[in-house]
Amino acid sequence: MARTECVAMILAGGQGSRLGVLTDDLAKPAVPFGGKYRIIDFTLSNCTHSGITTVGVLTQYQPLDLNTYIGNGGPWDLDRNIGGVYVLPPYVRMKAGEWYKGTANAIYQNIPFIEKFDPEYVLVLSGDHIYKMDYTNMIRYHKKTGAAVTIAVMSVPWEEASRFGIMNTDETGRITEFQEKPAQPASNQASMGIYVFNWRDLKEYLIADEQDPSSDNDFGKNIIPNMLQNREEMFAFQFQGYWKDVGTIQSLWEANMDIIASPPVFNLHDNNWRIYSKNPIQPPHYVSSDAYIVNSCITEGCNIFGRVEHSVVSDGVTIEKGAIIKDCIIFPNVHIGEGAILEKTIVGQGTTIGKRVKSGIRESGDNPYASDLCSEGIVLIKGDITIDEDTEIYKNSMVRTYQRIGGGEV
Amino acid sequence: MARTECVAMILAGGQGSRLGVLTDDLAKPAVPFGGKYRIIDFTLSNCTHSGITTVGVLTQYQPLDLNTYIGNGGPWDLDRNIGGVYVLPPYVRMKAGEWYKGTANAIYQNIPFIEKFDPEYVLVLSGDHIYKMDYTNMIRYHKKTGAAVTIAVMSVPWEEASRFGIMNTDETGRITEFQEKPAQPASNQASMGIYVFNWRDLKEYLIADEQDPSSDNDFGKNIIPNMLQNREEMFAFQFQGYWKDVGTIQSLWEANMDIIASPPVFNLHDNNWRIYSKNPIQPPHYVSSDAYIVNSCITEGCNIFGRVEHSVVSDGVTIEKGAIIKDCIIFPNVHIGEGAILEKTIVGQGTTIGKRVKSGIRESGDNPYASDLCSEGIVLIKGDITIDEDTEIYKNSMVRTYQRIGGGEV
Amino acid sequence: MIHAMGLILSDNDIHINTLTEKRSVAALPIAGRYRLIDFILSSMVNSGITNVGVIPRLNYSSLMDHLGSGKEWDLNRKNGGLQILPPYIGRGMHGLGEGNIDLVAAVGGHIKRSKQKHAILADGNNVLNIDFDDVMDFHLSNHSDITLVYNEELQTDRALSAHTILEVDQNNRVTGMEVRPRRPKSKKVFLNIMLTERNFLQHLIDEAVARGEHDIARDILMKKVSRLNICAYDFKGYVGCIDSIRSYYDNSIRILNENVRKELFNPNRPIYTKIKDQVPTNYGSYASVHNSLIADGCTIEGEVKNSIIFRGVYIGKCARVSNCIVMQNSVIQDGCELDHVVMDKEVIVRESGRLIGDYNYPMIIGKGAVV
Amino acid sequence: MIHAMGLILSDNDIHINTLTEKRSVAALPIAGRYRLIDFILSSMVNSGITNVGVIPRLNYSSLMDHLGSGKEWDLNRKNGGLQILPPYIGRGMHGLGEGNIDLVAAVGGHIKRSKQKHAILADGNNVLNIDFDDVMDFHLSNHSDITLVYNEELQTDRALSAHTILEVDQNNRVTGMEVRPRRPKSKKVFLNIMLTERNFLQHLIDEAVARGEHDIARDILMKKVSRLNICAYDFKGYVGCIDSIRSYYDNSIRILNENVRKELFNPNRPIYTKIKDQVPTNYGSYASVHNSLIADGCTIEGEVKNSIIFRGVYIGKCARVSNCIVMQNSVIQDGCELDHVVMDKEVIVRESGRLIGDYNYPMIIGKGAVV
Repeated sequence: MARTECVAMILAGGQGSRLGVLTDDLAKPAVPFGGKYRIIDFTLSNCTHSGITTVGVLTQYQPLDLNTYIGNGGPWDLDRNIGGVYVLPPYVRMKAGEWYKGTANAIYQNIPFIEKFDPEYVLVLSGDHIYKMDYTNMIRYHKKTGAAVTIAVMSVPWEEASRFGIMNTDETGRITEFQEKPAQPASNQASMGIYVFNWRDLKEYLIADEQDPSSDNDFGKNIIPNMLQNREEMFAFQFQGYWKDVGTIQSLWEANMDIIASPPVFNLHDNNWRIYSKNPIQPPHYVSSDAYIVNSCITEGCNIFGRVEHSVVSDGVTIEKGAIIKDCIIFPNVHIGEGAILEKTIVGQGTTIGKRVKSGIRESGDNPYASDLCSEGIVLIKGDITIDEDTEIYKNSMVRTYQRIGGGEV
Repeated sequence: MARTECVAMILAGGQGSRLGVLTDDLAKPAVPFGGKYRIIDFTLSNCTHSGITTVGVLTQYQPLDLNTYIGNGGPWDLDRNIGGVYVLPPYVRMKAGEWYKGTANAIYQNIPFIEKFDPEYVLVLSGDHIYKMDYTNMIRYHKKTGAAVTIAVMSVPWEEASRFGIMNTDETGRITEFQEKPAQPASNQASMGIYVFNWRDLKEYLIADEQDPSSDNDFGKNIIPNMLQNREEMFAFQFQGYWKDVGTIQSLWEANMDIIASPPVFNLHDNNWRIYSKNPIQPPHYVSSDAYIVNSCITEGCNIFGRVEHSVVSDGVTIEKGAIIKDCIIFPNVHIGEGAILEKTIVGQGTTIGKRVKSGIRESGDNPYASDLCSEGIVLIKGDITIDEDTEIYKNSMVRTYQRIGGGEV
Repeated sequence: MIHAMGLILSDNDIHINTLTEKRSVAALPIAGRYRLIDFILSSMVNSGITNVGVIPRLNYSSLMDHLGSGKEWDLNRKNGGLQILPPYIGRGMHGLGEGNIDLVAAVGGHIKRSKQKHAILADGNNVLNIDFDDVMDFHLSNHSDITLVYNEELQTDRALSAHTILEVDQNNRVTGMEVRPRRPKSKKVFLNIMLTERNFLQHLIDEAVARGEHDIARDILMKKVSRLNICAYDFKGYVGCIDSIRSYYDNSIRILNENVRKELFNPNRPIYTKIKDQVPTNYGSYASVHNSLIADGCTIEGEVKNSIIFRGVYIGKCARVSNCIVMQNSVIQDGCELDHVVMDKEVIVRESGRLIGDYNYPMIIGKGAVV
Repeated sequence: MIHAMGLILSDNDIHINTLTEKRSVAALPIAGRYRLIDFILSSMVNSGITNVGVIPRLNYSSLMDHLGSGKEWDLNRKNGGLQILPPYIGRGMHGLGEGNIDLVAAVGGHIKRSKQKHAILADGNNVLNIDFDDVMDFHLSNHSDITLVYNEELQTDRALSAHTILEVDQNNRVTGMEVRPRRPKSKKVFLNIMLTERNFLQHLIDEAVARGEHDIARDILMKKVSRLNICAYDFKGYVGCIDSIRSYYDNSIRILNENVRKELFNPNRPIYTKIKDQVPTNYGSYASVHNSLIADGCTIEGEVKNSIIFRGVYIGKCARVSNCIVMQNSVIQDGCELDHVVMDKEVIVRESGRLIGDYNYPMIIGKGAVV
């Protein structure tokens, strides 16, 4: 059997608590995005298009959901005779189980998995980024420079640079310094959390790091600084294009809006780089004579009788007559009743919004659903609940369980 | 999506320590059997042929190996759009991980997995049994009797009955009593560890059992007795045919010999009930002009120059000129040197047997490899080691790591 | 879950203008993202059938491309699964035969090797969602030798006299059968879907071949009506029979009706089709869509009314598309006006182009045309 | 890992007795468990090619059955993967064409839609295990327009003058080329394997079609020798060319040679084939097997010598099989004597039957015969 040149390991994140109720029952990478995708579809599709067919997905929480979503890997063309895609939760070893202590520890715990494929390179990726990238270019660059590790970087606005891990490089692209969230950034080249390692080198560093009790076992905090200190050859690979970390409600909302901007900030209409997903088995969407839809994306299985403006509508959604949604993200199988008016609202999978419900329109000092996680007016409503008719939900709310709180007749 | 009528859960066993060095690096269900199979192939193939396409494999140890062996389930035709086969190790939940405390607890921990498929029935199976069985007959019987649980039983010789869980039934097949390894068995109907449960009933018993701190969380010791006590409808389903638990070295050896007996005690040449496996990608085996092969089975990729009598030879094995093997089981990719003589020896995967090695021929009071696990003259040699030329290994040995112990020139 | 094999005849002698020039009828695109064969094939799969043979006659490369390995129908199986059974073409040109008996006879080996007790033989040109479990229950409880499926409200272009009409007594037994009768004695139209035991099907075909016969309805069923217990199952659901450009157009537009859509797209019995990984459809600032079915992957900048828009279509600014069927990847550039047009795949209508057909004479634009 | 599409012509004009009456040459069973096409197809897959089109001409149902969805070659892919590209047969009988140019031209759309920079076009009738990475390196470093693969020790039945012979200068450039020359100027036999850029291949084919030409070697390559940089890659590995019953028999038996086997079945470049889930072969108490290749699923009770035994064959007690090729699922009952016999699939030789051919005239028994 031919050896596998490069294995990809996707760090599919911790509990994702900054996404609030969206990750109550769901691993972050499985959160819906862009009408018919899950967040992880982007990274998986990038792997497939880059010819990387052995992929491990490292996740702490709810591995079961992710396992059944990913299934045999077929939707991403990752149902392979050799390799394919594996969900790798931390499993019980000798006496007790261990959380993945940090990103580096997650890879460390899966050294036996990687060794099975005897790769030359390991591509370390993050499961909560939205972007399209051909990793082959980066791997080619890595081979050319002969580096121990190559780190993808992109230019960020100077004023935001202090929120990122910043790479300082010499004129050849060699990394000379790494600053994690620097107050005074020396450059605006931010690490995207995408690494190509020589597996042999990485393995050594992982083993050493594991033996250091003071380590956070994290790539950004430990592995990369240690390699820098040991003067390993480290290069930055310049990425140009759209890239977004969707770890917060705000950024998730923004990224969804980016695909319906005109012209789109992030264009998914690209036949050469399709984003694969487990497609819903639904007929085309129906748009009634009364409907009005502009600046939005709508997908299969929807029935639109109302008004949709600048919104992302997922599969199987019904929007009844007279309902208006604006700047919203509607997850799959939501039902929005007649006359409901929603603005800047994210509605979780399977939720029913009663008739004449209002959401995200007014502010209130006395908001029972107020949440620090929701700002900029965004409302987040959990999946699989019912919001009764005539309820009003104020801006900056997160509705986990709904209890009638006055405001209208049933 | 149509619901799944029946989900199969395969209890793939604990560490299998009675199989000695065979399970040092391998989960028991992944141990080779019959030349080109792994033990679990039999249960998985039974599921496929019975039309059961949603299968969970519950394993404590080495889930990774099993995971990569099972892959996308394709070899067993279990690469399904809905369902398919999943390896389910105990995973870390809130703060810490938990072993599967017992067979019942293993299913308990995976209630969310089963619920995803909303089944009517759950078929509980064991992953270390060698047999061919059409579960549809058993499920049909279960439906007909309207039982809460149906347990497959078979007649065993009376003298062995006290080694089994014995079911006593009335004339209609209703189970009236269950004795775990009774000293004075009242019948010779032994439980095969194959259960069909109504999922709703089983779930209740699992939840109740979990809350009982004194329980062993075991089907045989707890769930079944509890159900009997509550006077649930429980029926025995009579199985006729070959069935063998291969949990010990002795029984593993016997079961292998059963397939090469003449006429075979267990016939694998059955086009209507093929045993599926991940087939090796190897050419047909070559038999040289000097070779002699009788009463044996040989498979792809072998090169036979020596003498093979009454043995099972797995794929990719080379047996050099003048070597003699008799009553042996040779695992994949073993190389047996010129003039070596092996009797009743099980040779682990990838091991090299030097020239003129003798094994299993003589007894010795002073046997450095003597092992309680090996009786009846059987020798077990671990995989991926090298036995030097001219070594002699005595009967009833288990060789874990080989160190030269005199007995010939290099 | 029934234990039967399925056989789909993908190519009966129906020609639908240029739309079937290079594809079999069963491969005709319909309802925005499907091919005709998806309906009968999904019906079989949803009834638990795992062995389906598709018998093409000519021009089946688009059918092969559509069906692929059968993955989307979960029919990429080790035993059975989906198999395309091309006619045997020798170094001369035998094997295409003259009728459906010849086509079924040519796959006799496949039928013989199959293991299911029953066989369902069906044409591939009906839009319907039928539960074969019910048909099987009917077949067994009537101790039927052969069960024929009929419908009394067939949505078709052709007159009753163009079909095979059944006479059925109160015990569901077929008492008479006429192929293309001058004066139809009932409205019970045989849908060319039949269920029988597999061995018996093979026996009937063998016998007919030996007698040099060609047509199943005329040469087998009609002759056996009095000698066998042939029963008729009344399928009461929606059936659109595609047998002309008229019925293709009408049955397409009918899917805009909510009740028809609910019957065909029952979530418990989904219609599967080839997955194309299209993005959701984008609506621009001036989009205006009314009473239309829109598949994924489209960009809608203009107006669409009473139309079916397939995957990947582009409709430009100020374009007006009414009463049209626009197939996959066609491009309607800015300012075009289209009315009553059926447009095959990958057509381009250039800026401000006008194509106006009539309900009685929809305009057909062939695949890949640039207008 | 190379970035090229593969095209395999599965049906050149070679007829091998009754063995290819109902199957294309590429579907010929060989070496105990393979079909001829497995060698070139696996070679492509092992070089990282993920888009392979197989172009059949006639009788490709056994080829379709063998290749299935391409799963065994890991070619059941979303983009590209394995595709069988049947000739377009219109409602007349066009499309079969006259030569390989016509066949390749018929799949022009497929070539156009493919995305790889290069294309490898190969016949399907050679037994070999070739690393296309090396061919690509050669192609690039020679700045070749077209690279032809040749071999100087071709294992073939036919004389050199039956092949296409290349003249090659010291810079690897093809300076002359003759199709079936009376007096071959070299022993460099073109293996009908060529590599070029995909767009250029299509250009060459389009041009040839426009001129009404049919044969790639004669009408394209020979004419371009002086005008293009056509280079020749010397493949030094073993090549068995199957072009007659003689070469079929000889190249089969040659696989008993350890060196040939090692070259063909390199574990780093495995030859894939359809998986049949056969059990290991069982040897009985009186089995006696010498210098033979035995596939899985057999039961050997008798004697076998210098033979190739395919999957699922039964050899009865006291039967003696020498110098034979016995294909899948054949049954040699007790006491039979067979010498120099080539037996197609599913043959039954009844008890004590005797079939004795000669090395110079091996006896051929057709598929399914009962002797």
